[in-house]
Amino acid sequence: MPAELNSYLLVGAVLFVCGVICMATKRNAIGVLMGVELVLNGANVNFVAFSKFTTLGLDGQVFSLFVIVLAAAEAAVALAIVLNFYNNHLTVDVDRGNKLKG
Amino acid sequence: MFSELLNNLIEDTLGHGLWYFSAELCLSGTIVAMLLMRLLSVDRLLPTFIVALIGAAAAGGCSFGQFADLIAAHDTMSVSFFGGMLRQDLFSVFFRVFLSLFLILTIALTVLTGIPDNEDAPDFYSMLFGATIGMMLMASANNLLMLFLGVEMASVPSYVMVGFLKGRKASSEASLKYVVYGAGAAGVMLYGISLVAGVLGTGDITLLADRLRIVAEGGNAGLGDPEVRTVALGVMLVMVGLAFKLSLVPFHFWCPDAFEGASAEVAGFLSVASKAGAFGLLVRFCVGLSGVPETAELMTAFGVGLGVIAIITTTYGNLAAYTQKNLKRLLAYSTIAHAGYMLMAVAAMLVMLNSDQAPGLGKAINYSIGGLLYYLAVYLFMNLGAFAVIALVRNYTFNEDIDSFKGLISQSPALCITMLVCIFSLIGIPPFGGFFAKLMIFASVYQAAQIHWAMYVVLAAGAINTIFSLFYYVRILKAMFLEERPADVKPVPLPAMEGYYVVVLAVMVALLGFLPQLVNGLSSIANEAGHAVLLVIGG
Amino acid sequence: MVGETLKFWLMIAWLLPLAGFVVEIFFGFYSKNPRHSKAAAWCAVGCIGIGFLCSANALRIWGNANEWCVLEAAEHGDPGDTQADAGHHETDSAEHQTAYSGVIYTLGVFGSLEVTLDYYIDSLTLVMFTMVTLIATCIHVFAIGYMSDELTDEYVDHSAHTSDGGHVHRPGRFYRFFAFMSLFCFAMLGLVLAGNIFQVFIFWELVGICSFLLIGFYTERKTASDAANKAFIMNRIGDFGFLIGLMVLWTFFGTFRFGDTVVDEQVVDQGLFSMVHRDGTGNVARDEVTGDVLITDTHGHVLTNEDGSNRQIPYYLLVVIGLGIFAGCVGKSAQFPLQTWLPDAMEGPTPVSALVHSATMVAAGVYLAGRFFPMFVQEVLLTIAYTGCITLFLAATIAMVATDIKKVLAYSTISQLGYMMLGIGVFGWAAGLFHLITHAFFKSLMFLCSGSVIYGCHHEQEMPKMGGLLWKMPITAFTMLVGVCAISGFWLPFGLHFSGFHSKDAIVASALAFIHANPAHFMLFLIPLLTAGITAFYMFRMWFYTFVGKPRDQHVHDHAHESPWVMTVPLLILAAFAWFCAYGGESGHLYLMLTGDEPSHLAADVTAATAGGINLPGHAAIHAVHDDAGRWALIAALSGALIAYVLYGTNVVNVEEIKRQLGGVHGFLANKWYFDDLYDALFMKPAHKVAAFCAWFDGAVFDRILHGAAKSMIVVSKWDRVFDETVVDGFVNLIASATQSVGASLRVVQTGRLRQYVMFIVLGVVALFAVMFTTFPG
Amino acid sequence: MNPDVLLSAIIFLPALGALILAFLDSRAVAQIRAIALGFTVVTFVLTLLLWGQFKYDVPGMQMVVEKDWIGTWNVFYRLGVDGISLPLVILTSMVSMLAAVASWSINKQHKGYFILFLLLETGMLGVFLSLDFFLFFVFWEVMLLPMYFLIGVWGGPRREYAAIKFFLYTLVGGVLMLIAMLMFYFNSGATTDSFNLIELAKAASGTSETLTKTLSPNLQITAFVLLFIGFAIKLPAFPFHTWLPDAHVEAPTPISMILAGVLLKLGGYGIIRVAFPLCPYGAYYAAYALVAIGVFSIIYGAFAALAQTDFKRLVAYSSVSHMGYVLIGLGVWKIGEATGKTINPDMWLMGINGAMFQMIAHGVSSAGMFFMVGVIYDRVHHRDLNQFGGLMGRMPLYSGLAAGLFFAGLGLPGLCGFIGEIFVVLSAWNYSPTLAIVAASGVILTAGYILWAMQRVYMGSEYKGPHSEDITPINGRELTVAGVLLAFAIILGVFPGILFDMMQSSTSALVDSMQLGYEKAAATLNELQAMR
Repeated sequence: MPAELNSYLLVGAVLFVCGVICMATKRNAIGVLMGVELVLNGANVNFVAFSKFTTLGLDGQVFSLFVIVLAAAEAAVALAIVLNFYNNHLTVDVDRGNKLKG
Repeated sequence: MFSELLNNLIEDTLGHGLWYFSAELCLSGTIVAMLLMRLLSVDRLLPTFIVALIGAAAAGGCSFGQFADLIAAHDTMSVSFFGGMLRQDLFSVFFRVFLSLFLILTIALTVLTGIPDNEDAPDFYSMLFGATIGMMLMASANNLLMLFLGVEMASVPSYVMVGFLKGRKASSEASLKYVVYGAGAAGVMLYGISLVAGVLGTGDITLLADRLRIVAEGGNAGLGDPEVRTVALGVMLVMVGLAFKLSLVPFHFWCPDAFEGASAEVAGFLSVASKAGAFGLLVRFCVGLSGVPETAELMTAFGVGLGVIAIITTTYGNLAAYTQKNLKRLLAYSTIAHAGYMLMAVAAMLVMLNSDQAPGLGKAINYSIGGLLYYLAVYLFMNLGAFAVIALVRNYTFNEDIDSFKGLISQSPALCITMLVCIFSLIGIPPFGGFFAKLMIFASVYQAAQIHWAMYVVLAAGAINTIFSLFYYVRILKAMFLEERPADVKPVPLPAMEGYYVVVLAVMVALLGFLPQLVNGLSSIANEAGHAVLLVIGG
Repeated sequence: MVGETLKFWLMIAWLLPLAGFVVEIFFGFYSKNPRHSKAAAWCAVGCIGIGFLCSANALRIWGNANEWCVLEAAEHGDPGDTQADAGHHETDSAEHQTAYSGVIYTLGVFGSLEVTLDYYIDSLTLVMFTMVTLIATCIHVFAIGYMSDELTDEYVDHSAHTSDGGHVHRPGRFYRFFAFMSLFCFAMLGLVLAGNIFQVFIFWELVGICSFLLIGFYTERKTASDAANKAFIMNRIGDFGFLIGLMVLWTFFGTFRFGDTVVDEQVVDQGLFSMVHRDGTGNVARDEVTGDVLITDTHGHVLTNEDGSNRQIPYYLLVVIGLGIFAGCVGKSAQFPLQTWLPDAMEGPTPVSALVHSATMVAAGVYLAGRFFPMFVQEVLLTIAYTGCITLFLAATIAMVATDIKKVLAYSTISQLGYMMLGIGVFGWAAGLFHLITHAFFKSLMFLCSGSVIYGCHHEQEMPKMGGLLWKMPITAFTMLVGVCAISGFWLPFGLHFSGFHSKDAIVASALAFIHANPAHFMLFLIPLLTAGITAFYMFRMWFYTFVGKPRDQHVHDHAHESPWVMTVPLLILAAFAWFCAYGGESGHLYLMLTGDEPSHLAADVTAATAGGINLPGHAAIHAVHDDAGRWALIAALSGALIAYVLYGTNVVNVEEIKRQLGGVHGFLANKWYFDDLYDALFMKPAHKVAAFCAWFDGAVFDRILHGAAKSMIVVSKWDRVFDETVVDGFVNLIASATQSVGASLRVVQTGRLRQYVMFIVLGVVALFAVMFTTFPG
Repeated sequence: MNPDVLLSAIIFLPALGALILAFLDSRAVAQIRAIALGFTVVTFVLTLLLWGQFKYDVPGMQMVVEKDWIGTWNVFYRLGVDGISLPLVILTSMVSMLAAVASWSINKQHKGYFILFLLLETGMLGVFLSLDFFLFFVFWEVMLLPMYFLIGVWGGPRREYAAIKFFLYTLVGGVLMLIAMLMFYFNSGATTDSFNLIELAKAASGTSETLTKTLSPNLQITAFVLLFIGFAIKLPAFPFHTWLPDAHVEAPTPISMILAGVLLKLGGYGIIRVAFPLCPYGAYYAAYALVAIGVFSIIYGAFAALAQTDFKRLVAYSSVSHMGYVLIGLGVWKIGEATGKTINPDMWLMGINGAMFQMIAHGVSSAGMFFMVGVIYDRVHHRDLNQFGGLMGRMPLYSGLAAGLFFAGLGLPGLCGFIGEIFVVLSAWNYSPTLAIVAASGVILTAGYILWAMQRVYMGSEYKGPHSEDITPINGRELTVAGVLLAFAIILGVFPGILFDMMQSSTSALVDSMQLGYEKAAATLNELQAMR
């Protein structure tokens, strides 16, 4: 693999880690969802980079396109669910959702 | 050249692609139809569930047609279509038939229990159908992209269905947890896919092993090689996503909460269908990675690792179920445990497939996948039966706790007998289907144990867990049969239709245990399907 | 042919009481008026009476068939005329067959092994049969009178108390008594007829259970059921030894049969007695290298295994066989150290004591020792002799101080059984069995007399409350006197000696001959001799106590009366036999009949030291000291009787004073040498302790292991907070608490906090990654 | 009757009865009882018919039925009968019939009770008649369901605990057996005969024409241990016995009869039908353990019985003690180191026969004892041994019959218990004198606890417990049950040849094939050693 690839991959990895940390630490549901987006985009960076530097070729681009679309759809559904949560709990603090446990 | 490409594409699509995809198309069409109906207010005249049933039946019919084609052709085939995105073989057809049948049964259950009401029905069924399409895609995925799409497609509607009881706090909480967890897992998986696809330079699952060999050619095929290491990391991250779908420990946390928050019908659907799809995907993924001698050692280790995860999952599921009072939650843990049992089959398959004796073990490997499929088939009926009973009882007692089942035998024997059969089958006691399924899995684990000693541990864990599981299952039986019905619990007067419904499920569970035609037929088809999925690596 | 005929008659005699039992128990229970009918009794008497006639007939047929050769061969004991023939030779003269054996039916066949019910008929069998049926008939008739107060709907048992202090009232159980008696007769006759040692064991147990039923006849009395249990369990201890003997026997000989099965003059199945070959010195044939005992065929040729090696059995195992079988005899015949059950067995009705616990069942031990004699090696015989010697002395001393009339007789029985054992042990085979027969007559007579006394005194058994009954019940008193004289062994002119004189004389003579040959064992002569005196003493003490002197309890005396004829006639018959049955002594018919089938190696007059360092006295040696021994014994008996007369027949000495002077000894004896307490402390208490431990172990340890696994898991999972919250009833609580607690602690993981869940994804990934890179190949 | 039909009819007739009962009105108690009893009686008659068609001189299986069942897994519907299973089949149908009569005392949910009861009978008969390992296992586990409910619903105060304990133990045994089953299946090549018990047995002794492969000697040991634990739990042998006292005590009387009379025999039958012939080397390897466990069970059970104050518990522990003889009889297999031949094979044959006889005898006597405890329990509703007494006077007929049955348990000659015990013990010295002596000492303890119990219950001056007024004489129904059992006890005790003749050719064949199996395994081991 060419050396330049590694720097892209590093960016992707940083995005990924940031996203994961965001998901695990944010109490606000919207913040959590943003973390998800970061993770997905970290992967997207990888795809695009790979498509450029490896035999993956155009497939990588297609991958990232699909991911972007899916991320939007998923975000829509997630936001709807957050809204629903807000309707019931009057908060979007994910820590308040702790009735279901054990 | 472009026209040639286009022509090929059109031929590929129209020639067989559309037929192969007909079940999914039927479902998609039904979704559109249902949504249109509400738009046009036709749903006041024609209840939505009828359209849904027709759609599901059509999908079932198409799947069955494909199935009949395959059986009639007598030769095992495996072709990719839609530009290599999906794969058509007996394995995927098996899942289509399986999922359509399950869809029909679920719709019937929702009709009987009255969830959802007429207003929400198109939405609900759309979600249901969407999720089913996703699961079918998972089972026939031939590309890492389809792997991700399938998972997402199955997951996203599921998030909504879990939160479908809109006014309920628990429901919204469950769906929030599910969506966040699911999204997180999907993200992790996607990152893993990017690594795998990138390093190996292809998205085609069937090529993975070959590419891995090429990648590893320079150095050794161990983890010392940085590229192999990256692939291994990627595979592991993909596994995290699948583990989430399969609710394997330690990625199972969503499962009890989501099941408790969701209605029993949805929980039943999720417990069986999404698991089925995920297992289909897992098998394809694992097969795609296998079959190359250079990586055999690595993949055997992977198989053993899956076996360890299976042990942990089963044990965890069974133990955690002990103290549950909410039946849905209890069954959620039971689902986790059963995922562990089924994972044992995959582990066994991996170990056998990557041993140097693999050519001699052909049948055994088929049978390990066959056992998994058989298990899924039986699991469909027994788990759905159990959830159906819970849903029906809930409709009268407005309660899903084990206490509301006390002394139920005095009021509705049909429900109790069904529950009894399902539970005995879940424990794995003959002559019910669950026993046969479990036997097949143990058998393949035993055979794998001839190759790698660690599988003996898996076998022992499976055996011990059978006994662990006894306690909490029997608690349900005890409540239903051995205790008096408390005075303050509302009676459960069961209408005939509902009784028939559950009894049919119970009868199926029982017949899958000893009716020779059924057991023979299903197990041989399952084995054939197991064979079919291996065709891509020349198995 | 003769064998078949004999078998036919004896089988009738044997099975009739069984039929009687079935009829009595069924008709007794289902007839309209079971409480008042004597039908059961007459049925029982009829069965056993016909049985007697059949046995007598069989005896006649047997005698005619061999032309009474055994009686003619009066001088057959001449030294040197016996060629040392192997084992138990069939007859003393070749042309006369005296022993017949064969198969009744098969219990099971396992390859070459076969377990059957056989018959073995020789002179001993026939004499025993006749004796048992005769005595049993008399006792049955006697019991009709004795048990007649059971003929009521409302029997008041004065010895059994209810919790409110009253007496137990119950319907009479006349028919049941006779049913049990019939069953006993069946079992006893089966024991005598048995043609193999296994069959002996079967009937051995059956007589035991009949004894259990009869001792516990008054089930309402705690003492009775205790005594019954004690009797059975004590016997079982002996049977344990018996069983070990059987096991060894079976393993090494592969057969249980006594005699050879002969078809057309060919031995088709070899019996035990011919498998152990004896040489001229009475020693068994042994392998010269290993020292093991060789197993031979009828003609003394060594048998071989399939692989061609000689069949043999280690000598010590032959000793084990003998000791094992003898252990059974010890239990059954109440020999030391298992003697304690017999006195307690007196809880049964007196006819039972007369039949079961004096004349027949307890003598079965002696009978078996005699029957199995050919298999006994010298060490075993010496053990038998010493056991008998200890027993006869021990029991006699206790009898001296016993006050219950039946207990005196019971100890006397033990003591006399000891004599018989001694006789057999010192090679006086015929003497021991001779005494068995005579003792059966006079002891059953005395028991019946005591029964008559008890009946006449309205169930008073304590001698201190009797006295002066001589003219109140003269027949009883004088028949009893005959019995007392007989057991004491008194001599009368004109050969009218009491039977006991002959038989005891024979035993003492054997003992004397034995110690002449083996001076080291002189106790085997001195103690019996001394005890002969003690016997006379306690017997006359009993007689004087009961029948002469002043009445000590006026109430008892006033109401005493002679018994009705059904009771006195049997007394008279038995008295006649007790006096004269041994007429002629060792030239008399009874003795000759008995010795007709004496194991041949006894006759050889050998004094060379044998395997156990024992010198065998032969017939001639015994004969030589016969007169001396007789004199000594008579002197001892007479002095014993004289002392008894002085102490109890006259008033010259104050008995109480003596008793006080010898308080320690008296207490020791009155407490039966403390055997009961000893056994209680040694066996009963530990057994119950062990039992309690086992039960505790089961509940506490096994279940605790499961529960304990639980506990340990709880300790492991210390982070478990909510364990106690979950109370799930039933089993889960108990056995599953292990897994449950783990399950409960798993709940803690499932916190319900979303962020933690996501955190777990991260942790999971990292953990898996770490695991992968540390364990997977590099 | 055509054997194909006959065997299947015997197995499934009770199940058919259960099906018919399911459609009856649950209030028609009299009809339900009558139909259930009718089906058990017909089944019993059919087993007698089976006996009539049975040929004594055939050493192997007779009336073999072989039908396809689950072809993909080479599972067949194989039935057959030989001298080892026939007596147990007859015992099962007889005890079931008597237990059905005894079930009149059941006083709630009659319909469910009799349905489960009949299903249980089907399961038991199925185990005894099946020749396919898989089928065997299926029937084995089928018994679990009815038994769980029969104890759990109709049992005593601690019924739930007892029921689940029973469930747990049986399931553990079942799982172990399942693993062993897989071992046999795959190591014999997963062919059509790989679940065939007969062919597997032949393969183990090297005489099979269809199966060439089987377990290696070392694997035989593993398989034997797995199977043995599975069967020992049912037997039950120390230390797997603790389910038994609880289950027996809590179960209703008829179910206790079946538990003791039939279910325990399944363990012994499993050993003799499956564990022994399929792994002869394993059996030989573990023989000493078998005998030692048997001996220990005898002594331990007897001591534990001695300490009980609950009448039924006492009888339950007596079962532990009595079934110990079965293990001894089966295990007394001694092979000469030098020759590789069985020493005194006839002794071992006798042990096996004795063990089989002991199973039947115990089936009769313990069923009888449990029934007798049940009779008195129905009247006074307690089982405290210290609160009985004087029943001999109050219920003379009952006490007489009970004495007979208890004596049968005590091992009194002339009754069935004696023959089995004594034959087993007699065969034991050849194997190990020490163990034989300890086993023989059981006779003392047995006499101790049985007589002591009888004394406390039947003798004594008066009844000491509650409900004295309810003590009524035994009724005709109870008399029938007890009478039949006692009659069987006497017949078997006096003419044991009836059974021995039935078993002889089969047990001899077993001994021969075990010897062959050992030789084959020894040869294999030698080869391995030579290769090294």
